[in-house]
Amino acid sequence: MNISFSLQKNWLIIKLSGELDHHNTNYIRKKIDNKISQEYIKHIVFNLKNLTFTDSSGVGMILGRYKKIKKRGGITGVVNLNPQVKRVFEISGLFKVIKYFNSIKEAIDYFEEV
Amino acid sequence: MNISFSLQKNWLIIKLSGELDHHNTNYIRKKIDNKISQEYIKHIVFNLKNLTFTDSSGVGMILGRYKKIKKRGGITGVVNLNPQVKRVFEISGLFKVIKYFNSIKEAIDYFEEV
Amino acid sequence: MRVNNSMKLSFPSKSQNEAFARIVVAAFASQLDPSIEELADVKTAVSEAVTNAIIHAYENTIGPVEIEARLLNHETVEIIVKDFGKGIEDIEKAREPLYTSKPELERSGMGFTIMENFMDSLEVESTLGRGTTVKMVKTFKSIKNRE
Amino acid sequence: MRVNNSMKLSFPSKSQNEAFARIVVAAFASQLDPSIEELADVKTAVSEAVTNAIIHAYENTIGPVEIEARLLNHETVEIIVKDFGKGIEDIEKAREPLYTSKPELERSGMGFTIMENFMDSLEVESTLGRGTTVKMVKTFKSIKNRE
Ligand SMILES: Nc1ncnc2c1ncn2[C@@H]1O[C@H](COP(=O)(O)OP(=O)(O)O)[C@@H](O)[C@H]1O
Ligand SMILES: Nc1ncnc2c1ncn2[C@@H]1O[C@H](COP(=O)(O)OP(=O)(O)O)[C@@H](O)[C@H]1O
Repeated sequence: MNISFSLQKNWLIIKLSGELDHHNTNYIRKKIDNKISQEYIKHIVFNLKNLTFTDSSGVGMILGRYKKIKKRGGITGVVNLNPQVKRVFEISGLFKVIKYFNSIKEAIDYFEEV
Repeated sequence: MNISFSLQKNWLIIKLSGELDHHNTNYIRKKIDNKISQEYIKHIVFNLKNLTFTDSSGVGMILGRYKKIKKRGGITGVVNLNPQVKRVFEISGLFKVIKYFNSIKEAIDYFEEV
Repeated sequence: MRVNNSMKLSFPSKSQNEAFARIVVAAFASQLDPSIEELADVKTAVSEAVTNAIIHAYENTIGPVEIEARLLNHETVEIIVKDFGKGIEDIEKAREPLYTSKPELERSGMGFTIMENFMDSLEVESTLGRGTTVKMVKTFKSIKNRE
Repeated sequence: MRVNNSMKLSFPSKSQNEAFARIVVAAFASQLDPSIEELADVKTAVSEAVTNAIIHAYENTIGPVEIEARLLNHETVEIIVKDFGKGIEDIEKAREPLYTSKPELERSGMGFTIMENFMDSLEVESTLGRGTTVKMVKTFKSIKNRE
């Protein structure tokens, strides 16, 4: 499980790779919360191109970050989902609250406007 | 486990891919014996570039073919060994009777001469 | 119904074994040669069941988790995940989407819902103070179509 | 000597489970993050022990094969492969390189020699008519070097 960050204006791209399960959500959660404690970050997007697996523990972790970001009026998005990850998110109803972008470009355009 | 053959003059190249263990030696043995029952085949070379694993069952299978080929005065060789396969062959003493070629080209040159 | 192969695995309820359990069951089920998607479904369901045993059944203690799997006929896998932990009081409520007894751990409450959706059937048996057994079955349709 | 994780697996003595057993033990041992070569050594030794249980212990019948594995400290794996088959009469002779009781099956007689060479230690216990237990230990030196 690897995590890396990149900042674009006031929104943060969080790149995850490997398998996100209960075993590593704690570590990932801490890394993200540490980063988003910086107040100038308003929106976050998870780039999951290299995430090969997740389950409801991953959903819980993403929802937890969504709630924090929502409090400051920000938006949470995801981009580049592999089929397994997409199915887990769909069945969990995650797309009711998390924005699904087809590409990083789509996310950039979106955040340029909001 | 996959097997394919190619014939060069009177010597046969046997290409194995996958994992060669006791479970599939029977199948591979039959395929090879069926092929080398053709009398014009004198020498055989195992091209093991895509063989990712073997154990002493694989060694036994190769030694069995070596004995058949030796009876008709032929030579048995191997080429392109991955590190695990090479170690198993070394510890089994296989190279005392089986010729180890560094490349298919080396095998060709060798058989051109014998 | 012919059992063509079976296996039994047990390990302590440590979270590092979640990935291990997924690999084992996937390696076993792959003997039937299912599609990548079907295998991913099985891995996901196993991940949910094993995670529940670790988090909910044993909470912060270590106890045994057992997995049994069987290959039935030539296209069906049956998987049983068993713990000897605290058990579930109200199974019906537990199986509801979004219900979780541990919101403070950011559980989504979607574990059972995912098991149900990713497998063909899900049976849950539980005795308070004794443990929980989850039985899941999936028929790989890609195999039938291939024949 | 601290046991940091353990697992127990059992399956019937079918040859299709040789590859399965290799994957399971490799997945378990890989929690220690050994080198590729070290992991290949473990897979090879497990393949030999499991194949012996299938061919020699149970001959043409089906019986249970059990594997236990433990991670010791942070760099050692201990693997036990057990069968309840016919047992070995003369263990010393059986361990000799090239000795095989089944030359007609084209066995090379190198199984025990490979286990010995690929692992750090090998212990064999056997009772005629009762079964055989093979215990192998390997310390991953690449891990110690890394620390
Ligand atoms: N093996 C188990 N032992 C005890 N309780 C369990 C077990 N599995 C599930 N539960 C209970 O059922 C609830 C719902 O489980 P689930 O749908 O997987 O969601 P989550 O794991 O996110 O809480 C859990 O919150 C827990 O109270
Ligand atoms: N699990 C076992 N049960 C009974 N006999 C065994 C077992 N393992 C090994 N043996 C005996 O020891 C001999 C040597 O084993 P090994 O070195 O692995 O060579 P091979 O498997 O090629 O015969 C076997 O031929 C067999 O007689």
